[in-house]
Amino acid sequence: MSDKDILLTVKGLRIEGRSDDTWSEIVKGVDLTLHKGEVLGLIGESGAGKSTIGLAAMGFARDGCRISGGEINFDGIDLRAASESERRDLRGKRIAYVAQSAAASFNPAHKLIDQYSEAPIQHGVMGRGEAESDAKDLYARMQLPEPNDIGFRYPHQVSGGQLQRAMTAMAMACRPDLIIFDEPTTALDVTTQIEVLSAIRDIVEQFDTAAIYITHDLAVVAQMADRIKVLLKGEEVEEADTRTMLSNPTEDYTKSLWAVRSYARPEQPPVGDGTPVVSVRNVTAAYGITDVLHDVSFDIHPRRTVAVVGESGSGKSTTARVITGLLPPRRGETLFNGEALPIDYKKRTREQLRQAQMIYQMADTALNPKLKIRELIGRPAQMYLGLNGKALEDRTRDLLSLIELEPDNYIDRLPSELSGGQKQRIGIARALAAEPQFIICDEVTSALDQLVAEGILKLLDKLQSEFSLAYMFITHDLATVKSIADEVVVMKEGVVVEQGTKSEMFQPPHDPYTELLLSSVPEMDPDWLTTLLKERTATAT
Amino acid sequence: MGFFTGLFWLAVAIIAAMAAGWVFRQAAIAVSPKGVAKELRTAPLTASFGMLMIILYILAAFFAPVIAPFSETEIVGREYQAWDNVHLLGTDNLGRDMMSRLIYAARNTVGIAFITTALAFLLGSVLGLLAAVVGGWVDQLLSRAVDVLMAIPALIFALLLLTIIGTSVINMILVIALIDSTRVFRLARAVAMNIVVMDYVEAARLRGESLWRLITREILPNAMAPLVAEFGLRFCFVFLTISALSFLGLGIQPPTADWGSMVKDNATLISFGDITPLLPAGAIALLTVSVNFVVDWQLHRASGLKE
Amino acid sequence: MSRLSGSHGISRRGVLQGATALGTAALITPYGTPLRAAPKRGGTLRVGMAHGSTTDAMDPGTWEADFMIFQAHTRNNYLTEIAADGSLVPELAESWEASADATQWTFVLRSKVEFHSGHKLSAEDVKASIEHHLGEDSTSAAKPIVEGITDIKADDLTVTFTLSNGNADFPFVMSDYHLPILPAKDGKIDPTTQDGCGPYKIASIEFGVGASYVRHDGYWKAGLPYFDGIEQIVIHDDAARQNALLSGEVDYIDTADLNTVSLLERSPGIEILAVTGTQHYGLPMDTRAAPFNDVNVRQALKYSINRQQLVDTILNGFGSLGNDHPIGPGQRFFNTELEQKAYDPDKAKFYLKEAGLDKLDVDIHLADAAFAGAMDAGVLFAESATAGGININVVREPNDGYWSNVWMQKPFAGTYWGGRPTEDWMFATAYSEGAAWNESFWSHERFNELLVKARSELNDDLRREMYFEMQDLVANQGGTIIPMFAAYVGAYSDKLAKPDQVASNWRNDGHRIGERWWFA
Amino acid sequence: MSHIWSMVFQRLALGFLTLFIVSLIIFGATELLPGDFAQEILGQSATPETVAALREKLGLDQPMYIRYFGWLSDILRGDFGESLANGQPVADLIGRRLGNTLSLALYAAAIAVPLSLGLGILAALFRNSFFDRFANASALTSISFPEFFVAYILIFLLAGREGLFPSISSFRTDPSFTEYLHRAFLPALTLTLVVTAHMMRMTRAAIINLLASPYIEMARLKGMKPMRVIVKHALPNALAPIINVVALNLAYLITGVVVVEVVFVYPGLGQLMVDSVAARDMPVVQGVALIFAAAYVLLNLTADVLATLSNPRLVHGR
Repeated sequence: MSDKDILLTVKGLRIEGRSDDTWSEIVKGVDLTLHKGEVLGLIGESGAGKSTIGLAAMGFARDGCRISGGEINFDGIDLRAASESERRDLRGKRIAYVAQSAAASFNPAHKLIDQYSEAPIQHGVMGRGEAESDAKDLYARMQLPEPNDIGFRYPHQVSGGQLQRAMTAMAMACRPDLIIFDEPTTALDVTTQIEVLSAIRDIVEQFDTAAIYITHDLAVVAQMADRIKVLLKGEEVEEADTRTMLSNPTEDYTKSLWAVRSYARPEQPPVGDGTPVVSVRNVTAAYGITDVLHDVSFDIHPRRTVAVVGESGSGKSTTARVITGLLPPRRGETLFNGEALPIDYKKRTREQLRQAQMIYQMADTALNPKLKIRELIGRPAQMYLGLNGKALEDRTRDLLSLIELEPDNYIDRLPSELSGGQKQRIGIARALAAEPQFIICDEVTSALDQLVAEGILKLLDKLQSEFSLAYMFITHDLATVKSIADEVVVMKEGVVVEQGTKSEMFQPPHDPYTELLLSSVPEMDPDWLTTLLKERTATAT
Repeated sequence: MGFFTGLFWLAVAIIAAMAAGWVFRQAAIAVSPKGVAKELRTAPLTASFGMLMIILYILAAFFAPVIAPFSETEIVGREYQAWDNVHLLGTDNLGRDMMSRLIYAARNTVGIAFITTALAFLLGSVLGLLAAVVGGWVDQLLSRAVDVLMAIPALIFALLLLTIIGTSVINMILVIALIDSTRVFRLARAVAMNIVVMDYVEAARLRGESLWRLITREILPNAMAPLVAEFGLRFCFVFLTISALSFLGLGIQPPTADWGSMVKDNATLISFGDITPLLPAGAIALLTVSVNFVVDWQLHRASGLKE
Repeated sequence: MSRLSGSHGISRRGVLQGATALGTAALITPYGTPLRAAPKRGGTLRVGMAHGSTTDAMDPGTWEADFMIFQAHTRNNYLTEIAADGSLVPELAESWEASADATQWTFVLRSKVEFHSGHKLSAEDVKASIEHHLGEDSTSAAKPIVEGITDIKADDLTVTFTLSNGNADFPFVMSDYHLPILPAKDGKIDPTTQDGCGPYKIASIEFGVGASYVRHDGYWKAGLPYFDGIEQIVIHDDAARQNALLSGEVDYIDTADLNTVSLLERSPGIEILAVTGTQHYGLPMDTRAAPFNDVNVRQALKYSINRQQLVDTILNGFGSLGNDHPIGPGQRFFNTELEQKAYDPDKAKFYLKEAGLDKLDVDIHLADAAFAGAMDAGVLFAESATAGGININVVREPNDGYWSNVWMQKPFAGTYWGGRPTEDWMFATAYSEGAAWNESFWSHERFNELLVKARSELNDDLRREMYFEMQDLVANQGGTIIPMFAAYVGAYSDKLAKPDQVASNWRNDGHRIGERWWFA
Repeated sequence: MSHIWSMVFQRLALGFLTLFIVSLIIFGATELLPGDFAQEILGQSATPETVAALREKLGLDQPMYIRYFGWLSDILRGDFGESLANGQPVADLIGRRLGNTLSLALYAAAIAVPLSLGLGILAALFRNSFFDRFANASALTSISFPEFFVAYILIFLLAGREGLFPSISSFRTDPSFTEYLHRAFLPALTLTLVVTAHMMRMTRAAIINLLASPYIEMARLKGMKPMRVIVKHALPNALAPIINVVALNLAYLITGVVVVEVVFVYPGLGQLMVDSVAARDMPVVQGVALIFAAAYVLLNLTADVLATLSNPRLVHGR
């Protein structure tokens, strides 16, 4: 590729963000070059500054951020020197953006096709009629169902995967030279992710559009990008073409990213007399009048981890709500150590409540933001174990040590003064404080970066052996299942489709749905998607 | 010409107010402990000015007998004397010193408004939070009852109740607090509704926490920001309600000075271009604006919006 | 608001026997007053009134406030009229005659008086109009005034009233605003009728809002009235009413805010109209209740009030000092020898000591409904009383319901009286033992004895002596502090012209501004 | 759409219940007021006989519950009864005044709503600019003055001797439309100043609240102009709270303006209510209270329906 093919050059880009009154650098001198029709993958953990860089490529800084240094040159236009209206003229027309959550990024008040047409009409590229027929054409190319009608729906009437494709179509509306994809598939289920990935890849190839593809998922970026740039805390770690990067990373940080995928714990042998700690028996439950769980049964034995796997809407969280008593089932029951629990948590004894604890997905909303760590952790110990004064203080400190946080440093902090991983550790400590036999972990790692998630998994593992805990581990991520589970329960649309030990589950033959799930997990192979799609087409015909 | 001089003085007033706000902020940052100082640094000039004014009002209210040149009720001259060296702001319709009454009124008006608002909040927010947490028929019953009370125009309802039970200060406080508490209830319930669905509340429920603890430890601290903001607004509306009641003949007992009745007593002067009645009205307005500036700032911080 | 009419300096002459000549003279130069310039006809008078409620009604038996009373005199005529100079003159009655014991009164009506509807005035109309207020089931507020009538005979243009007891003041009674002459049909009046035989016809009326009138072309008083029509507008708020006058929205306001009346006076084109008559403000104490049952306490309080300050401040000088009795200085038997009480804390202390007290704490219950400025008056009273060792706590009562819940219910409250045209009427109404409105519940043997005696006494010198003593008794033994006589203060645009003498028995030139004033 | 109808129906039923309870409360409160109609109307001239006669004539001597149920059964037949004071049908009394009250509310709303929405949108657009702060501070100042005082100042400024507008809006004959606009301008302006701040601040807050939404960022990243972002993208989603606050203020304009009526001599319902309470004229008090409560209930219902209609999620099912 020659220099005259260069579409975008970024040199020494510095971006500052404001917290309270002070500005601090969040992007610290990043260079970037993008040729026409090329796809660049930006990868890094949260806080790496990848989205910020992506937006800066449009000459855009979010509220509370400012571009403080460097050059941004798009096709001969200096974006930093350009006036706001010149930049506005580029956006949507020559540089388009595809956001992480299409459901949140489509305006709920307008129909899809109106939102599609807005940029072409406002930028004077097309008239209304032309834009509409163009939209239908692109919807068809994006393999959306009923492409002629789907545009006349409101966003809430269209599923997540379809919305993401509609958004990509919308980005294509003015046939831009560059599209910024900001984690477009992160919020999707694995099976949906494949459809969206392939649709995006096709359309970018068809129109020979250059793209910056931002993600934290290596396996995904491997399918999409020609080159990959790894970022850490606003600085470049390394950059190479995709295959080189995958096969031969040079930096330690990159290697550590790669390594996470390989953490796995050996399956634990069953313990005890065979009485399960928790036994879910023929549970059917409903929200309102629609049944969402159908005859669900499984057991969880002491010191074992049962992973409940499924995509969104499969009923895995609902099962947890039934066990905790938040959602009394229509039929069926939950046994605890062989005894039936009252189906409504309000009727359970304090002892019964103590024995089963829960750790939530979003540590942000699971911890009262106005309470200090001392009270957050100490409260269950005070309530259930009657500890007070010095004993409570000691116990709280012990718990903090257990979750590997320095007590003196953390005991008087508020949740807002902690990082995401630390908050999740507090959630774990709070559950431990009750000294339970059984803990429900509801997607505890899915909001975390991979390295942090790994730390949490290791901690949970350690605590399990130390306190003989039984875990019910709710997740949609098969990699997590592989790392931590002893047994697996696969759910789909409120029904258990398959269950067994981990080794059984990951060995063929599979239930067809399990097979689909397993095969949809992206692999660290640049050809994986191509191969998979070929295989699927082959089996279909 | 008049218009431009007016504009000029308006600009001067705004600049002076902002300068005062800036000086106050610098001073406050200097004397405050670190945590508070950090918060203060985020205060815009309007909010700093507001805080300065609120503090001045509180000081005036506390030290009224020390600051005021004359007594609250003493007749010290002819009625409607012009401003001079002795009576800085002239005298009122009975020949009492305007300045002294303004200062004493700060104590009465602010005091009564504060107690009333506090009571309204106690009643309204406790019931509102309860309705949100317990839900079900308790919520239905309370919400419907509040709907009914709100369907009766506030001023007329106050008039009716005060005529029945008599217009002592205590009764006035109780009646206005009752009527205001319906508005607080609605807000408290709405805010709490958003909080009760949070995971940490669910966790507390699953832990078996008592209703009282749920409300006071888990929900109330997180509902404080909007409630405090509403407190500021309600606090100001209480003055206005009192002054409207004074207008309709039911206000604070004379000779107690309060801004609302002072406006009413002197209002006819405005027809003759005398600005004396502007002073108590200005006192109400200045405090309201100040409180709202501070409330705005707090709300802005609570909303977490950066810019 | 005002209860019953009052007037000072009513001449007894012509009361016992109405003179036709006086009535006809009135046609040539109204009320015998020389005019500066000949009145002109034309223009619509716009009047802003401080009172008027949506609950007003056409029924004369319910009239109580200025809005309806003004309406009454604008639309109606009465048998007799109190002229601007305070004398009683005939109106619809051409002349009248009393029997020797004053129990039978015969009125001869004018002929050719026409109602707005074209109905011709006859004695039947008078009979029906008065009978409306009589009888067991009468709900009229005027019932107590006409109670003594036992029989009415109507014959063409002659009406004869028979009274249970002799009443020399009966022709005065017939000028009462409750007693307009309305057209009768089948021996009864329709109390909701808008017909009348006064100077103006009602074009429209909306209670609590206003009324408009047009000239009654067939009015019997030749050349009257001067205005083509009248707009009567209710403006409750003082400031709004004043603004309306200042901005030329109205030509006349019946009540001016006393606080700012001096400023109003200085405004270009605005004139103030102030007349003092029998209207007085009082603070009655329940003489049965402690501590007011001790005359020394009452005297102490009477010396603790700074009357001059009240007149200056509450009335802004528009009024005169009161001396704790209800007889105005212009009245015939006003006691000129009685010493005027003044503010004297030492005397207050002295009387307190006499009562065996060295300090006194009392509550006074007031609302501005008692009289304009009552709250302020209470505050001033409390201020001045402290010097004499008396601590007065002013309790603000709601205006609403003041007359039923506070007045004559609380031991120390406020009151006002429009006054009565005669000393006897006034004393009998509010000071005699057992009278319904004896607001201080005062019972004084000597006073009650004198009251009855004076009523039947024909010798003026003896009567004067008795009324003097009664004024002294009320002032120094009685239970009501009467600190001031208040003027009626209104204001008008200088586009209006008024006769030289303006009546003082009521506001608004005896509420007859519509037929007495004109546009200059 | 059917769920909207069922909501309307449900709310109407609740509304009727509310009206019923309001009538009970008002009746009870009026009963508790010291003094009764007969005493009040005869006032200082009352004698025991005339009071008793008047009570009997008007049926006030009957027990409270009989009078209430009598009134209630009349109301259910659509008969508001007659004023105790002057025998005029309450429906007529209220009808005339209701027209006046509604026109004034409409007049004020016609100025205030567009003004506050416009200012709110501009304040959101230029947030934290001088304009924003100035608009905010002046709006706050205008609600910080007692209503009657705002009225006096407007009269002083705009209705002097050579004033542009009349200081009293009392009109005895049916005015022409333009005459009405002229005569009622000052009360409408006073009310505008009273309600604008609230609506403006809510508009601003509701819009700014949404500005952090991903779809707003999306609109900006599509190169839309700031004004278009606010009006086309933020405003439609901010409608629900704005409609609610507008409804609340409209209810206030109908039910809460007695002070303004007094100052400008505007013959509206508030004055009628206050007068009737003072005279204990029960049928009128009840009638007006019902109208007020009904206005509040209906406006809230309308607001909820409109807010629902403004949200495609609630109008178009999945």
